[in-house]
Amino acid sequence: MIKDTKVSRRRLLKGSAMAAALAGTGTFFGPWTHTRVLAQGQKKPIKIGFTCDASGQYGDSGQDDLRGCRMAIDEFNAKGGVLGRKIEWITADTETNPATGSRIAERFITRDECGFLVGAVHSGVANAITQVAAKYGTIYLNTNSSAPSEAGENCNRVKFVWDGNGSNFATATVQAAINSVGKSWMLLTNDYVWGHSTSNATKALVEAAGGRIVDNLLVPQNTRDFTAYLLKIQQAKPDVVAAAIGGDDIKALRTQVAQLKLDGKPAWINNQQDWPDVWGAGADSLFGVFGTTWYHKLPLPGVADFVRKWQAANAGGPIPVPGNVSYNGYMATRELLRAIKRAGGTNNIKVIKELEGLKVSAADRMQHFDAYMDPVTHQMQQTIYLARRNAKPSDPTDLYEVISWIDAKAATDTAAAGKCKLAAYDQVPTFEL
Amino acid sequence: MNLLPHILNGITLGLLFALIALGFMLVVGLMEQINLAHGSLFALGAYLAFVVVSGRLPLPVEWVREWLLVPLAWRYAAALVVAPLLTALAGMVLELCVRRTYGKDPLYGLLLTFGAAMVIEELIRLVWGTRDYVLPVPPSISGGMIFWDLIWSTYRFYAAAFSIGAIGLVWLFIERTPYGAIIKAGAHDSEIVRALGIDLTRLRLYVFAFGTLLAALAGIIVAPIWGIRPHMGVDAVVPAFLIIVLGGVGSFWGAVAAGILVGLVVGVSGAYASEWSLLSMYILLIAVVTFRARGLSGKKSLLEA
Amino acid sequence: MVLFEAENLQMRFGDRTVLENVTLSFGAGKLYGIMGPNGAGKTTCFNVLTGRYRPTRGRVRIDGEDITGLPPHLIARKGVSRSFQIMNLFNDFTARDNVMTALPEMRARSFETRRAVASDAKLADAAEAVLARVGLAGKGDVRAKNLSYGDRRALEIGVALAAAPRVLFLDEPTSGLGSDGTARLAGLIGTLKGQLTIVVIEHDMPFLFGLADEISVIHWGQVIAQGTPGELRANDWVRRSNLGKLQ
Amino acid sequence: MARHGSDATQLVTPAMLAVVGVLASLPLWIGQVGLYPYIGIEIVIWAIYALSFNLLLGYTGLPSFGHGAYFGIGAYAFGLFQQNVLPGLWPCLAAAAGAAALAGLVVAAFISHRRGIYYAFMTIAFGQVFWVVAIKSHAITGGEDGLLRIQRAPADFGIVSFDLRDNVSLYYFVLGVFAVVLVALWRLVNSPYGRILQAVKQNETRAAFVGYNVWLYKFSVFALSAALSGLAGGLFAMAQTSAFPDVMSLHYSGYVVMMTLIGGGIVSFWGPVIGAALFLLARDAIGAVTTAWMLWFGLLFMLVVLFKPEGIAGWWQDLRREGGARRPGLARLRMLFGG
Repeated sequence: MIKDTKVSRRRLLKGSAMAAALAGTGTFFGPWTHTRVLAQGQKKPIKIGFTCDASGQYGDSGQDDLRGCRMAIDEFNAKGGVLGRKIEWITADTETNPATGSRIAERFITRDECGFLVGAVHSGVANAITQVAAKYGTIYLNTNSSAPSEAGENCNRVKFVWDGNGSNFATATVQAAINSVGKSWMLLTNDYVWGHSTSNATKALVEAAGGRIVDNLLVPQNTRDFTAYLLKIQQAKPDVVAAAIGGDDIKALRTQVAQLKLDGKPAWINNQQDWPDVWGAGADSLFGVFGTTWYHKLPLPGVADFVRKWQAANAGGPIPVPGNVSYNGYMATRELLRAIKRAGGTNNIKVIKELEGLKVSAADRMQHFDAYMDPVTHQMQQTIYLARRNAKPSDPTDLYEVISWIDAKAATDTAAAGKCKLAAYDQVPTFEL
Repeated sequence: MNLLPHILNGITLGLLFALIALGFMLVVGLMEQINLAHGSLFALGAYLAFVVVSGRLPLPVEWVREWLLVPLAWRYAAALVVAPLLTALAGMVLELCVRRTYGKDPLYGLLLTFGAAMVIEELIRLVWGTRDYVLPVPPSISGGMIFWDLIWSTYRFYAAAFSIGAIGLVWLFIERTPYGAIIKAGAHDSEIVRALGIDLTRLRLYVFAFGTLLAALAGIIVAPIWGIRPHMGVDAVVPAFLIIVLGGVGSFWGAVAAGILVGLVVGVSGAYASEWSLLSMYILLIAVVTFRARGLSGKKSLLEA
Repeated sequence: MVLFEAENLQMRFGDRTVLENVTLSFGAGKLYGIMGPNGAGKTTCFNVLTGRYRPTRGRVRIDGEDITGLPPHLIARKGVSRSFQIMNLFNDFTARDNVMTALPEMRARSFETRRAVASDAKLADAAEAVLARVGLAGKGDVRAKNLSYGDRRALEIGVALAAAPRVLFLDEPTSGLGSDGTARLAGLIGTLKGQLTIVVIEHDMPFLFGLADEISVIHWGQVIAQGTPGELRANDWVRRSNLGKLQ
Repeated sequence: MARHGSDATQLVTPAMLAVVGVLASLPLWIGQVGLYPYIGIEIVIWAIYALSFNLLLGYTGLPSFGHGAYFGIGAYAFGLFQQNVLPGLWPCLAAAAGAAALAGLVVAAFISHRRGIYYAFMTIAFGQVFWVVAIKSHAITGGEDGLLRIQRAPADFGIVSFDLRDNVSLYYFVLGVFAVVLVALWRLVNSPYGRILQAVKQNETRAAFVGYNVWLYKFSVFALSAALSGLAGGLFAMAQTSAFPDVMSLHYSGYVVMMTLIGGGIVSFWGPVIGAALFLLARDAIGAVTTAWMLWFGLLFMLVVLFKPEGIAGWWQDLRREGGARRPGLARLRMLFGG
């Protein structure tokens, strides 16, 4: 029910006097308020809305994200749910489109009575959903959008970010590459927020380590032909090309680099490779060094078991093994459900506080180091892996060779804390569903 | 920076654009019908080619295994024939719908094919999923070659040469064969065509199918560069439409010239102001059509009314 | 008194000369005919006179005022109206709305947005008057596209007439009509004669020779003969041509 | 599209009263039919947008296929004005309409002498230019992430002020704007100006030769339509508390065309309203069941274009024509929906 003691919510209520008069009732949040009150005392299911893309630039990743999220829910439901309550979920296509994301968030919260929203790949969509979620105080897990701004200037008290971000990956790669490859760098930047913030982070790190940026080529989103850029790169002859290209664009870039056999010199650093992007393209076009948060052949306890369960749940799907996107979705959803359990209910402020204090052991994360939620930026601080194409795969899914891993502390996005301003708890509308 | 490589790149890119626009132009020029599903049929062609080359055929397992033993070059060649023909069949089905709009405001044909584009794209998504595929090509036309001290993609030159060939053949077909003459007459005076005892309905069906076939062919040629994904159709139909408007409705060489011009502008702006390169073609169009009523060399057409 | 005149008009499209040294003058209140074979340049001549094309050389004047190269709507506002050989109506409008749209009263209020057209009875009355004048009384509520061919021809003239022109150009008003229809149109144009200056392009010689005060023959883009019907009957070219034999 | 009879002369028609009345009661029952107030806000805003779009497509016959640009410009202008100049609701809405009108004037100056396919593609090209500029100007518009943190400023009427932060009060506010737009547009399309727009649609040549400056009509109506689209965009920015570049994309520009046609904007004043409601409801309902909603809506759209290009309003008019004389109930409905 709504514990309507907080300033902002009360102001909202007062403001709608006109609506109340017209509607002739005391309530004007529509059916939503009624059902919330009615829910009191019953063992009503906990409902989660998955705001996953099914079409557009990140349709592929969004659906892989969803597979991981569902797996976590199935595991809890098999054990009887959380606090004796079943977990239900609903999803709709956010179309990699912020305006659609915004509408679907409104729908999930006000019509479908979801107390929690999960899922995002595109930072624009994530922000749109965050704004709606913040208005209602609904907790939102940004599973896979890795724009540094998500845990920086666009952070929010109700939003938690689960992927490593561009700055993390850049920190992990730059120093090593300057030492082993060379100091002359060229940047290839997808011309939108994630690309820009990632490239800016890379640039700062390269310059701090004594390297030099010879050029920064901005690539419009939806570029299908990279020849002009590749010609420029060949003419400039840098030691390293650091690419912050995402989604469908990276797939096209990869194919064209492979065709030209340009994947040897210069050395390529791809900030991050999402598994669904890699799987579609085929092994021989995987090039360069890149960051990730997880790999299905990590030699750690529990990984093989997790992969088996995932495969059982997603047999016949388009991707045969879980990758980092599905992993992030799974981990986020699992930790949310655990936090609800620890909080003893779905009161959003209590769950937020639980998530802010979250610490997960390495074994539990199936990563090399312990992880924790940064209470200041709401970003999961976790192991960052560097990988490249596996020259000697053990099976057709074994595309990566993990070459190193570093602890969260060594790859922290140090700028984020200064940019992120979380609202005070009493500024967040509170409720329990 | 040496500009020459970028000009060369622009021309090869332009030839690809012209190839993409070729089928669109045929249908616009000869039937005064804007086929916004052109891009989706282009995508369908690429998907079908992928199915043929990679052996994902709905056939018994042994047959598929046999088929995959055939050298890639042969499978690729087979795809170049089979996929466009199959797509042309889909095009014929679409024409059966589109023919209801003949004689009405051309807007209706445009809108109908807009709806068809949505439907085809969603069907592709349903059948093949949202993930993308790579069309394997024979080693003889992949890889790189070196000149001007730079590595160039062999495939792009193959694609450019293929485009030139296709453009030439279509031109010969229209200008030098009786079929072409009939097609042209069908466009400009349906009375005359009827008087000659030619079945106009069937003629339009075949012209539409031919346009679709060219769309599929373009899809197969472009697929190894762009990758195969459901919305590749939108990436193709907008430039195709733009090229036709820029070249002028009803002008074969206008469209070819417009294609190359667009390629040059995109290629060269990619070198100097890369972030604006996608916009450059629109600015080119605005600059030309503001001053020239029918693009570069368009003719009077129903589509202006 | 000369109301409308064209002086040494030349019209070229690319390297083709369609009109050469065409000089015409039309006096107030008279009816003029223009004849000549297909492709002679008659319609092009109208198009130049009414502003669709700008002549490559020469001058067009109305009432002494130079209107050469003005756009059609400005020429129309000087009191020049025209009909078209291929009918040009507002097909989805009713006959009354077709005529109403052309009324000078409507033009005067054309950027007005507050008052509804339908609330203005004066506009409707004026339109009815024009309809009655061209023999379409009682057909005001029929959509133009649903009128009979002959009625559409009459409406074509009605729309041109509604603009209250000083000079009315009619481009083959009987085109496509049978003999009954042609007679009806001839009657209609006959009733208009004397009320304003009318210039008619026609192939129907009895029609033209019966009505016109003066006829110009255009051939190969030039005026090759000019005169009253009587004078032209004696003209060599008219006699040699098929047109001549028809009379 | 000629509209005769008494309705055309009225300031407020029975149909308007009925539609606004039904919409006003919507918050009372929308929950019972499985919907939520926010969808009502989007429907009304898109209805304003589609009505202003139909001024071009349905009334003047101008295929503007990049119209999302003006909707988007309105949204950005609303947010930027609020964050940088004046926070009040009225100046922000004026800025939204004004900025879109300005953009419309510039574009119209380039395209008003063009027709048909050339006109259509010029509007697409300009739409793409605005869209790309919105994405590229990160510093001003927030790029792909959009312009965030736009406030739902209170509607201040001097004596009373209404807070619009909850969805129901914002709904009533946009409904009020919708009612004003309805009255204004109904006036406009039945005025001499509106009549000449329809004449231009049917025959540009004839309109010119009876003395109308066709260019000026095409030019002015484009700017007017852009201004109203911008107003709708400003409301949308309020609803979403953000402005995003995607509404300017070709896809979204296509949506408004689909809405207008499916509803029957070609033959009826009310077509765009019907279409906007149907489109958004179908998207919401089908989208909750399957992620392939575009497939079903695309098929529906094809069927409409094939078998009833006049859209739902056209189908309704036919039904009325056949049955109206016999059944008094239908005749009464005819009075409502005019024609």
